[in-house]
Amino acid sequence: MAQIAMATGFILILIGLYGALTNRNLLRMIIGFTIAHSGVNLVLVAVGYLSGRTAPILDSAVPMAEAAERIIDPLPQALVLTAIVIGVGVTALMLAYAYRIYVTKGTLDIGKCRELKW
Amino acid sequence: MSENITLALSLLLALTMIVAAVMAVRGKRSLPIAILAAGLVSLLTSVQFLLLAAPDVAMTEAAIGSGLTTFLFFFVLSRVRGGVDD
Amino acid sequence: MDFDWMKIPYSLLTLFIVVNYGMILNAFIQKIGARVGRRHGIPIWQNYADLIKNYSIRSSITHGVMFYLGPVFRLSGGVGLLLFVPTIYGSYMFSNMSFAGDLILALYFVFFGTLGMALGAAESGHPHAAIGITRGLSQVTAAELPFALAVFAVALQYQTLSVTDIVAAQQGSFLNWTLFTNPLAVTAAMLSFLGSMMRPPFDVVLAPQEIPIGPPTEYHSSYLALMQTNRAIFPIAKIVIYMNLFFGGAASWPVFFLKVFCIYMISVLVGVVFPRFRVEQSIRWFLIWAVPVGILAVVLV
Amino acid sequence: MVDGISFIAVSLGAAFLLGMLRDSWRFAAYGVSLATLAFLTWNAFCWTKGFAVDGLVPIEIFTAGTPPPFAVNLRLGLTESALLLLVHITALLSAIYLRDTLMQQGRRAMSVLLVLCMALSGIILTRDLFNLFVFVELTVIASGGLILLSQDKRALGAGFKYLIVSQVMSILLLIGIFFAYQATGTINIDGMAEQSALLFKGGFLAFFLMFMAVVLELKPFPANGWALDVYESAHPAFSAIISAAVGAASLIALDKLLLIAGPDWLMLTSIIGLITFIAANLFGLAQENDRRLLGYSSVGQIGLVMLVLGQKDILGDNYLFVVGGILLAHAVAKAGLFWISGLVQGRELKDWAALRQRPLLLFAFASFIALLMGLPPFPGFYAKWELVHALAAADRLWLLGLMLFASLLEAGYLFRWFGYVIKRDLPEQPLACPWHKRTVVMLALVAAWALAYIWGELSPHSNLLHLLPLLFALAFLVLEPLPAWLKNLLAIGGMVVWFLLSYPGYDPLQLIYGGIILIGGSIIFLASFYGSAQRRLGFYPSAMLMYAGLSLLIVAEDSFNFFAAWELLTVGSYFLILRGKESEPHALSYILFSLGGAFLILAGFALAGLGAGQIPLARLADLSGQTSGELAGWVFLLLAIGFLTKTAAVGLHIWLPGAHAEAETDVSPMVSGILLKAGLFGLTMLLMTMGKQQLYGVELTHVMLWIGAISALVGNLLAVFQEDAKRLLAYSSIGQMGYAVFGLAMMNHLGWMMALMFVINHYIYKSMLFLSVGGVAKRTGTRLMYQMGGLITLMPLSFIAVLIGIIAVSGVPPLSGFGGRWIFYNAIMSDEYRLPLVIIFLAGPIAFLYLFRLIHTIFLGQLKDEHRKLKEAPFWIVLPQMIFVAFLMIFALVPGLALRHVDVYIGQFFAGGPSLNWEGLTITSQFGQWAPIPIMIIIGVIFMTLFLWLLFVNRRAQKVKQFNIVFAAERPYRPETTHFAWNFFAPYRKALGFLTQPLVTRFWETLTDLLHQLADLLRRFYTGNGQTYAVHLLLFVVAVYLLQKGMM
Amino acid sequence: MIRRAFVLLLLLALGAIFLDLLLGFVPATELNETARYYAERSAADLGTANITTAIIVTYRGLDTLGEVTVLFLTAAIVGLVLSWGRRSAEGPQRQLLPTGELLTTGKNLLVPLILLLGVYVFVNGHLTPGGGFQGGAILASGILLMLLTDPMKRFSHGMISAVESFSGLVFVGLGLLGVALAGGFLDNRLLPIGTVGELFSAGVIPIIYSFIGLKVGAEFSSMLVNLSETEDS
Repeated sequence: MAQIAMATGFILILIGLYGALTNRNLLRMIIGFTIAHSGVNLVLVAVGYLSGRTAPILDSAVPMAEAAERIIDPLPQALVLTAIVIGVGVTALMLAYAYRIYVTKGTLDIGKCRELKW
Repeated sequence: MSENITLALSLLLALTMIVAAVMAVRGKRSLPIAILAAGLVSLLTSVQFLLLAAPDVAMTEAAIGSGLTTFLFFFVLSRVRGGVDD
Repeated sequence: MDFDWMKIPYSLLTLFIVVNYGMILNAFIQKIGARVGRRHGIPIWQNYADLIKNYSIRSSITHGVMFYLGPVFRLSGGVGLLLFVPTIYGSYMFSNMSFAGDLILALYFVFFGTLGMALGAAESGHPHAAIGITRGLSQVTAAELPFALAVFAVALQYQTLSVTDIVAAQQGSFLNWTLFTNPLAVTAAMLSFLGSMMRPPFDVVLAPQEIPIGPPTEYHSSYLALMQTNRAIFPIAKIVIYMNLFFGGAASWPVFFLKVFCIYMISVLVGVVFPRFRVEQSIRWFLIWAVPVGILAVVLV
Repeated sequence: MVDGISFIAVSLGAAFLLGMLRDSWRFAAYGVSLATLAFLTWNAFCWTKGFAVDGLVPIEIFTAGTPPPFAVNLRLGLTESALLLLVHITALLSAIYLRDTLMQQGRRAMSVLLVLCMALSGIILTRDLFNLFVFVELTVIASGGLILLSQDKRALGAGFKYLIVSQVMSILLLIGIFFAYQATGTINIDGMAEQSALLFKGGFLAFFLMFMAVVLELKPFPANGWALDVYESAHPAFSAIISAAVGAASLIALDKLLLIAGPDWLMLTSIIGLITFIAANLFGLAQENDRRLLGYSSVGQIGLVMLVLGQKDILGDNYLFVVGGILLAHAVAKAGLFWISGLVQGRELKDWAALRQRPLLLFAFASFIALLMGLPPFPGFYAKWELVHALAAADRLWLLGLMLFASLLEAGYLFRWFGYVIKRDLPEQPLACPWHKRTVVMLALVAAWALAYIWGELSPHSNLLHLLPLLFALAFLVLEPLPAWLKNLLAIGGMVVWFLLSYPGYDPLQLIYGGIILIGGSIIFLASFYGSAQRRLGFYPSAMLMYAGLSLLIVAEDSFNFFAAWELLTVGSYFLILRGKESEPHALSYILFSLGGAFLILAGFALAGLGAGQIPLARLADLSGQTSGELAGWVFLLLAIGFLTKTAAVGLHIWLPGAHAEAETDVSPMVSGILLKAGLFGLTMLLMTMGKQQLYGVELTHVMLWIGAISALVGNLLAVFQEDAKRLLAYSSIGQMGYAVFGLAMMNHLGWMMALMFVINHYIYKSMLFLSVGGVAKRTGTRLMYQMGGLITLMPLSFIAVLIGIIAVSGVPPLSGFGGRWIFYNAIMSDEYRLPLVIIFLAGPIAFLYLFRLIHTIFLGQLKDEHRKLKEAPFWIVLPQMIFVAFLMIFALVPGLALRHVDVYIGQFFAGGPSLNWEGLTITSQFGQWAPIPIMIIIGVIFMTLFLWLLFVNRRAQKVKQFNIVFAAERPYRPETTHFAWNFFAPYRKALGFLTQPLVTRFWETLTDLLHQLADLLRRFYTGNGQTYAVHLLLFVVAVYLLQKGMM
Repeated sequence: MIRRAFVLLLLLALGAIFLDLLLGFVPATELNETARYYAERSAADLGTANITTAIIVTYRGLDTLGEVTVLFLTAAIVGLVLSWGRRSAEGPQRQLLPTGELLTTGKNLLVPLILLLGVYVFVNGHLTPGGGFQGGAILASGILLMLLTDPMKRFSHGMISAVESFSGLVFVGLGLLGVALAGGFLDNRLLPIGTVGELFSAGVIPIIYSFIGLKVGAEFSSMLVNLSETEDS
């Protein structure tokens, strides 16, 4: 189960990176990165998964005393949550950049942003 | 849910996600479709999170990763119509 | 330090003998050259006549201080060279001023006159003078090298730089002469000797046959006279060094005359036979023929 | 001093507070931002002071009231606080610098800046991996925002490229962190370090990914194209922050990771750093854009620090000292340079010539360059010293060599740039110089010098800024506004006083060198009174720096002080040489050769240190006894080549002619007559301590003999064919130094005497000749000899100086040059190597040629029409020449005055060998004798007699113009046509010209061309495409992966 | 094409690294020490039922602070970037299609509900899945809906910004209060932790999480609003 999710995650990362590195359109590149991010998050959550356990929320089903035996590792989840938000932040920033580039250059082609080189 | 069903579901999800992801990154499709496909990947990821017993993450991914992000994309897309040269 | 004032008259005596000998020898040699060329040649006293004429000539002009000093340098060089080397071995009277220095002093003092001459000639403002100087200096750098090597070889051989000691080491039999104990060094030195005597085939510097050319171009009257005096002294002074280093020195004046004459004749004979080299040719010649011999001499000592 | 959490909470709070302000209250917002940054700067300063001075122990900051590893914890110690200080001070100054931009962009831009500070503080403080990730991402985003502040539209593309690669990095980092957590059960850095065995059992890859991500943040080659684009296009104040603060923070992140990694990963880090350092500096060579160049330099410097981080295992207690020295030097210098670049309008390197309008800025620029290069007294110098010693002690010589090589490349472009600034035409656009920006630069300047002082204090060796001569030299910076004559007077006074103070402590050898340097130097300074109506900005500090270095060199007792003095004199002389009109390329090649030589010396000392941080120079003597194998030989070789670079031995000589010839009139004698002696002094010191050494069975002094001989030949030969008078003299110096080296290498008593004789003689006559030729050149306006001629009547005093000079140089009796030759012959008599002598013999007479040429073509022959009204050289240039003439005479008469004591002194080292007897008027050796005074008298008497005689017979001689000649029976009509001067020794060129083929020049030119072309070719690899950069990044990851797999 | 192939090749190599990771991955069967601590102690110490929330808001509050700052930063930068667009107008104004009646009505009905839901989610963050971020996102989607239905609607930037900043300040302020009054920065035990499972429990966690929610909502809204307004340039 965790392995499947993890494998999927890795494949998504690769697909996302492929998209980001081969498409010349800025928006498509950003799409590629969001997919890669989803993949990363999937991998990360899968890392913390313990087969046969439940979410780290204490309620009647999971009393405090049994928590250690019943729940999965909560830390990766907390971290992934942060990672997701950060990912969105970066995506938004990239989108803002794409928009600016479009406004100043009239194109979204990454190949046209090459005044700086060497 | 029994173990097997979860597994099967998980596999199915995985396959769908990969297909959607490929759709999103292949340059042939139009941009809105690509964005939607990416959103779909994100959404399916959040389902996967649920299966992995991570409801908090699932909610976040669904609300932020797939929802808001997709909207951000569309907002920008609508501003740069002319620049979409594919 | 107490200086023996008698050295001054003694030295002047040496000088006097050498000047006269040089004059006659020069004339004699010119005569030989002429005879070889089937000409009559100059009379033996011609040089005296020239000298007197030039000293007394009145239409002298000067181009400036250095022009004035050039011949002075030149002659000082010749006289000094002579005086810094003992002329007659074993004779206090004719040991001249050799207490002031050793072989090295003599070796480097050779350049004093050359340099002064070059300066004076250059001041004359005549382009031919300058051309002559460049030729002379170029040639001398190559010609001096085998000599320096030979000197070094000899100094190494006798483990001394003192001329007197070197001569002393060659006494006894003529087989003790460096000529026989170190033939390589002598060969190198003699090859160099040819070059430094301003005789054919190395006489392009002066080029006496052509119309005025070479360093002394602009010199005349008493300037020229000084140089002529030097021309009498300088070769002899140089030969004295060769003689002392390679040919056992001279213990008395007759031996001295003889040896100097013989050594001088070497260059004359060669000069009569060979045509003139251009400067770069002579440089190459020295480097190819003389220098290796000198190197061998140094290495094999 | 406020709690450490304030670094995060206060700036963040302020950033949020800015959001509450109205958009129009810009002054208030700006005030809040500045106040926050100032407060945090103060706080960081207090902490730093607390840790450094008051001995506080590092404090742990727990958050959430829970101990680590369960909650995030922070640690604040000396390193952290120092870096915090760096970050905040850079940000504060940049904020001041950015005043107009920030005011225009409003509170949002300011809050981005504050958040960036907070993020960097977080990186520095945190001890938690994921927290590190969060702050790294914050940094990326904040940087991405600040890049947008640039007016430059290209910044958009650059920023986007930055975001692309940081996306890839964050993916790697996240995956790495999670797998590492999974393997060790903790996410705390210290916790993971304890568990590192567990981590590496299964989690090699996890660590690898984290490691790569952090390394990539440090812009390693080749995955750094984006960084260069950012540096080039971002606002300079922001580039200053990236380069200084972000770089520093990323380095500490790497340091934290290395804590986990253990020793296996250290070398990898070093290799990555090294490759980056080399590549960046190589590419810098081909760069003409200033900010991009600064970018390359930043990348390179960070690479260097990475290299040092990887050497943690061998640096021991010095780790922080070395890392800190290099890092802080880089940070201050780079921030300063970026700030200056905001003042300069043009974007090409040569546009920086505008800095000349503001001497203070120019000084700042020079200081920053020196700071970057690690020249003394700046911290990089101390740090590199320790680093090199540690590397040598650990036998990591390849690392050492490559690092020094790359430093040399760096010197190549930095000093080329400096040359542009000093020498190129002022650009049309003036400096844009509002006071607040200038103040910021000045504060960086102050920081630079403060660091220099602090590092000097921290250094286990002496603090160079406590050295009186150096301080005296620096004092001239302050005295710059004074008129030149006063400064000149002070300089002379200072040198004389210093000599009087220190000569009782000198041994005879030092006395000779000290006399030449200090007294000789003051005499040359007399010439500087000429033209002292102007202020001659920069002349006195440079000259005094050189003299300070020289005078410290001769008294140095340990390797550290020796090397420091060596660098000081090199730098000082470089500035001096650069002052010449056309000297830009020559000064560059001078400094490059010198630094190359200096690096060899450094390496040599390091090898000789055997693990000790410095050694007394005398200890070099024990080296061959202490070590086995070839070590002593290598030390000897390195040091000798280093010193031979300074004496311009053949092969390493090509810098000299230009440098000496193009220098100013009074500078040429300094750099020729005095500076060259530094190399000889070094060789003397080396030979005196180490004696003869062998390497693979080759006797090294024997090799040196050959080098000396060939230098003598080549120098003289090349001098013959020069048309430029000063070049001729310069080449002649090469020959003269060849003689001296030859003498030293003979390794016998008389050889050394000869060398010392040359030292003295060369100083006198070369100074004299350079002055007279310089005076002539000043009057005629040219240095080409064939354009002169016949100046003897117009400039008689100069002529006399040259005449005396050439007689002395050529070694013709009776002047002192002969003494040198005489000792030389005596010396070679007892030497067993004879072949090199042949070459020396050949070289001897050649000197004649060029000397004659010098005097003839300038002073003799026909006077040119346009020179008819020339006057004698200026009084102040003639005066020292006359002093030198007197010196020469005295030295010719009584050489024993100077040489007797040193003869005895040297005798100690060659016990039993032949020596000289100085009794009476005659100097005798075992082979011969030499009586200078009688020689002088005899020659004088003969000469005067003949002269008077000639005067008598010629008393009616009529003075006529030189032009009044009979030119092959034709009357010449123009003087020019009768002055035979050009290509003077044509026949000689025909015969021996083949020996003067510029093989060496061609070799070095080919080498530099190759490097440049390589740089130009390889940098095209940075295509400017963001995706390509990301591909590079992946390539890098894969390559390192394979490399590390292979290594482990 | 070569480029694609090259990228593909590199990614395959990267994939190999990932595969290595995947194959070397051994799922844990027991909670490790850190996780066990959280499982056993968070409820007792902090009084939260949702352990993830405890970690996010308290144990790793510093991360969360950073996370919030990321959004703050992004919002600020997006504002910065887009504000230039507004200044330098380019191109003719586009005519907008009027929105339909249905959508407007739907909006009027839905927006309050959505906002309420958002508030609920973050107020209950310490008890149930979800919290400030999710709630904030839901709030923002309410705003989004308003934007979609009425593109001409003007939101007060000052208002959004003030909410955002104020929430941030409260967050930081509460954190600092923790230093002063409790065990350290962001210690939640400023207030009594109460009984696990109740709304008013877990110290300041609900308060902080609520402000996080407000802040996140404001930040997303600010981004969206900024983006939507650029159109009318």
